[in-house]
Amino acid sequence: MNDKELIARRVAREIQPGSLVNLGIGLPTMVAQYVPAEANVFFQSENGIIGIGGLPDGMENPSLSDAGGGMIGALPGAAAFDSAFSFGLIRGGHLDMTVLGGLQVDSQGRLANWIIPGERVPGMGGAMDLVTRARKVIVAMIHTAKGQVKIVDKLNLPITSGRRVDLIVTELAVIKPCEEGLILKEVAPGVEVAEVRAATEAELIITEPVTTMELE
Amino acid sequence: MNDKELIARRVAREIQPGSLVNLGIGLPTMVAQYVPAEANVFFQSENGIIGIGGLPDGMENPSLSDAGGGMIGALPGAAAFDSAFSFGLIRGGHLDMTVLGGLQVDSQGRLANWIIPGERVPGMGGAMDLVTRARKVIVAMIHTAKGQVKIVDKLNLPITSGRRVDLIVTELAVIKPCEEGLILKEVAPGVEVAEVRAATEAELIITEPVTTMELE
Amino acid sequence: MKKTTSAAEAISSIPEGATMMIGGFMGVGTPEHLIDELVRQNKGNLTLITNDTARPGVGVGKLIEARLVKHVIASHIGTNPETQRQMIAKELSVELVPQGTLVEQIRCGGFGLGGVLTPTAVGTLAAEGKRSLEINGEQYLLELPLKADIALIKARQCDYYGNLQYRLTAQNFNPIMAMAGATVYVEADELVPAGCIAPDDVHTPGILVDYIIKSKVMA
Amino acid sequence: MKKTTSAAEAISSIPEGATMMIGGFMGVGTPEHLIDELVRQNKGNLTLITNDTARPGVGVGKLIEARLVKHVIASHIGTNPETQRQMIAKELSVELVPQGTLVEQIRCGGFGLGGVLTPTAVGTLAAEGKRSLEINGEQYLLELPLKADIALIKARQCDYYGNLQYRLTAQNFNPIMAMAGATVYVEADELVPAGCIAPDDVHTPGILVDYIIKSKVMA
Repeated sequence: MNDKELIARRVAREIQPGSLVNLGIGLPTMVAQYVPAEANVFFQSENGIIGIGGLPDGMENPSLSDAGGGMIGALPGAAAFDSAFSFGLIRGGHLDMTVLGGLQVDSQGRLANWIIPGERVPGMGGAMDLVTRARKVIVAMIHTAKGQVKIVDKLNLPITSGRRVDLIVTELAVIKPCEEGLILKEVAPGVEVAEVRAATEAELIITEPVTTMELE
Repeated sequence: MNDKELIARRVAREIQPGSLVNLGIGLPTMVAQYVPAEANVFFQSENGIIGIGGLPDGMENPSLSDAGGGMIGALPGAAAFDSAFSFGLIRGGHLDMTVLGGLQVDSQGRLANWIIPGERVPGMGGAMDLVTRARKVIVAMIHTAKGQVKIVDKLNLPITSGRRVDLIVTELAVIKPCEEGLILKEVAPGVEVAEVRAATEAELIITEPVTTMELE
Repeated sequence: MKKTTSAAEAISSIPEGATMMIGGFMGVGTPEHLIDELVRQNKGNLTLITNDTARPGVGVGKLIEARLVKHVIASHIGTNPETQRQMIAKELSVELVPQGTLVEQIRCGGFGLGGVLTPTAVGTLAAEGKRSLEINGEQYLLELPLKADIALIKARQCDYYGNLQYRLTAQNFNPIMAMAGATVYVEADELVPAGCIAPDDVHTPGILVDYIIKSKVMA
Repeated sequence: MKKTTSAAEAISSIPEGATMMIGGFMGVGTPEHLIDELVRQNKGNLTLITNDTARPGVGVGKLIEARLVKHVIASHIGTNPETQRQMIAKELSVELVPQGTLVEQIRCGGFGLGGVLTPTAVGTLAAEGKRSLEINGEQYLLELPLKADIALIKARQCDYYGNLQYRLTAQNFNPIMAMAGATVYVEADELVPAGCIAPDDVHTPGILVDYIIKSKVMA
C-alpha cells in the first residue's frame, strides 16, 4: 500500500453513510474508491453534480466532468445544477464533508492551499467556500513536501480560510486540530510518535493514548 | 365600450412586439386580449411563468395559475421557474413593461397602490419590485374613485416606490409624468381637457397639442 | 434511500411554536395534506414564512383560520379577510415584505449568505428599521437572511432518493425553501424510482429532503 | 421567433475591448465555435469574466494564447501555464475571486441586486480592498455586482424562441451569465421547435437570448 492509498483509505473511514461529500482534485479523489457502495454516500463535484459514479469504458460524455475537467460517470438519481446552486449547497452548510489537499496547516489548524506568492498562483477555485462552510473539513496530504515541513507553527503562505479544519490525515498520522492546538490521535501502522514529531514543526499534543490507524 | 375596455385597449397599443410584459391583477389583465397574437408578446406572471396563453375549456391545471391564483393556459415555448428567478427577471431589468393598477399617483408620477393604512393592508406582493425595476411602468386605472381624485398633488397614501412611473392611462386621458410634472398627452374620444382637469387634483401640463386616444 | 412516512407521523414530530416555511402561491404548490395534519394535530404558536396567506379554506389559509399562527412574514395577505381580521384584532402579527425581497432573504438563509442589497422598497414604509447602503451612487436596502426550523414543500414527482421535480407555477417558493429549512418535509403527488427524473430535470436534489409524504392526489 | 446567425456574423458585431462573460468550467460548457471566431477575427483587448482559463487550446484558453485578453476575473488559472506566464510578464492582469463569490457577483449583476454578503474569503488575501460588515456577530465581505457587455453561452438545446436547456455539468456558469450580459449569444448543439423543451425543463428562458448560433456538433 503506497502512502496515498493509505491516506485515502483512512479518510474513507471518516465518511458517514448517506452523507454528501466533496472530494478535491488529486489525492482526495482517490478516497471514493474506498467507500463501500452500500454506504450510499453522495459525491458532489462543485462544477455542478451530486451523484458521481463509475464511468464504464467508452461511455465518456464531454458534458459530464469533475472539478478538474476529467470525465466522470454518474449514478441513477444523480442531480445536475448550476454553479450558484452548487455553491449554495457548500456555503449553506448542506455539504457534510470536504476532503482537500494542503500546502501548509498551522498549529491553529488553519489551512493554506491556494497560492505560493511569487511562485505559483493557481487561484482558490472553490477551496475558500469549501473550507469556510463545509460541515467537516479534512485535509488529506503527504506529511512533508520534499523534506520541508508542512504542518507548521505559523503559516508563511496565505490562508485559505480563517476556519479551523477538523482533521488532518497524512501517511504518518491522524491529527485533530482543536482550541488547544494539534492533537495527535493516531499513527500509521509501524510509525512511531517520535517519527511524526520529527516531521512536524507545530507542537503535537497527546491527550489520550495514540492508537494505530485502522484502514479496512 | 366600457371604461375598463377603453383603458385596456389604449394600454395594449403601448406594448412592443416581442417584448416581455407583466400584467397586474384586475384591469391590467384585460390588456392581453387586445394585443394581437402576431405581435409575439411574452406575458410573464411573477409567480413563475413566461408564455401565458389562452386556456381551452376544461383544460385547467391546478398547478398553472397567475399571480391572482386564477387558472391560466400557456403557449408552446412557455418557460416555468421559481420565485427567485422570476424576481431576478423583474429586478434585473429584463422585464420590458409592467401594467399595474393604482390607488393614487402624485404630480411627481409616484405611485401608491399597496396599502390604505388603518383600512386595508393587503401587502405589496410583487408591486414594489415591479415598479422599482421594470423598464417601463404603466398605471392603468379608473380616473377617480367614487368621486375622489386619485391623481393628486401630494400622495396621502404610502408610496410603492420612489421611481416615477412612465405613463398613466385612464378612461379620460393619457398622462405622461416627467421631470416638470404631469403632461396631458391624450384625451379619450369625446372627452374635453377641462373635464380631465376637473377630475384631477394635480396640475396637468400641456406642451404639445392634446390628441384623441387611438384605440384600434 | 429515503424513508417515506405518513402525514400524521411527519407532523407529530414538529414542535409547537416552530418557525415554518411553507411553499405555495395563493395555495398553488402548497402541501395541503401536511397542512390538514397541522390543523388536525392543532400545532399552534407557529411563525409562518410564506408568500401569501391564500384564501380561507385554501393552503396556509387553513392555518390562519384554525388560529395556529402567531406571526406571519409574507408579501401579501389581501386575499384572506381572516388574516386581516386577526391582524386588526392583534391576535396575529404580520410582517409584510416585498415578494422579490422575501425570496432573496430565504435564499440567503439557505445559501449561507449574510444578506443581500436590493433597490426594492427604498424610501417606502417597508424600509423602516432596515439598514441602507449606497453603492455607486444608488441606494439599496440590506436585507438579512431568513431561516426556518421546518420547510413544508410540495412537489410533483419525488424519486427514491428524494430528488424533486415541481410542476409549472406550483414551483414558486418551494425550491428556495427546501434550502432554508433545517428539516424539510416534501409532499409529492407521484413517487418514482431513481433514474425516472433525469439529472438535468431535478429541481431540488434529494440530499435536501428529510421526509417524504405521498399527497392525496392519485398518480 | 429569434433569428439564428452564423458565428462569423455574430462575432463581427462585438467591439474590441468588450467586457465579456463566457460560460464553462475547464472548457466544459464553453461555446468553442464562438471562441474560435473571436480568435479568427482577432478581437482584442477583452476583459474576460469566466470561472477558469481552462488549458491551452481548450475553451477560453484559446483567447489567452491568442493574446486577446487584457484583464481576466476568474477563480482559477492554475491549469493554464500561458495565463501564468502572461500574468508574470504583466501582459495580462488577473483578478482571482472565490468561485462561489464570483457566481454570486454575476448573479447580482443579472438579478438587479446591489451586492451580497459572503463569509467566504474573510481574513484572506482575497478580502483586500473589500468592505467588511458584521451581521449578528459574524463577519462578511460585501461583494459587488458584475455585469458584461456580452455573454457567450453554451447550451445543449435551443428552441425557436431561444429557450435553453443545458446538459449535466456543462451548465455551470451559463444560466447565471445569461442574466448578466447586456447582449447574449448562445451556441447550441441542437435547435428544436418550440414546445420540444417543456416549460419545466427550460433552464434559461428565451427572452434573455439575443443571438442563436448552431455549434459544430451534429445533432
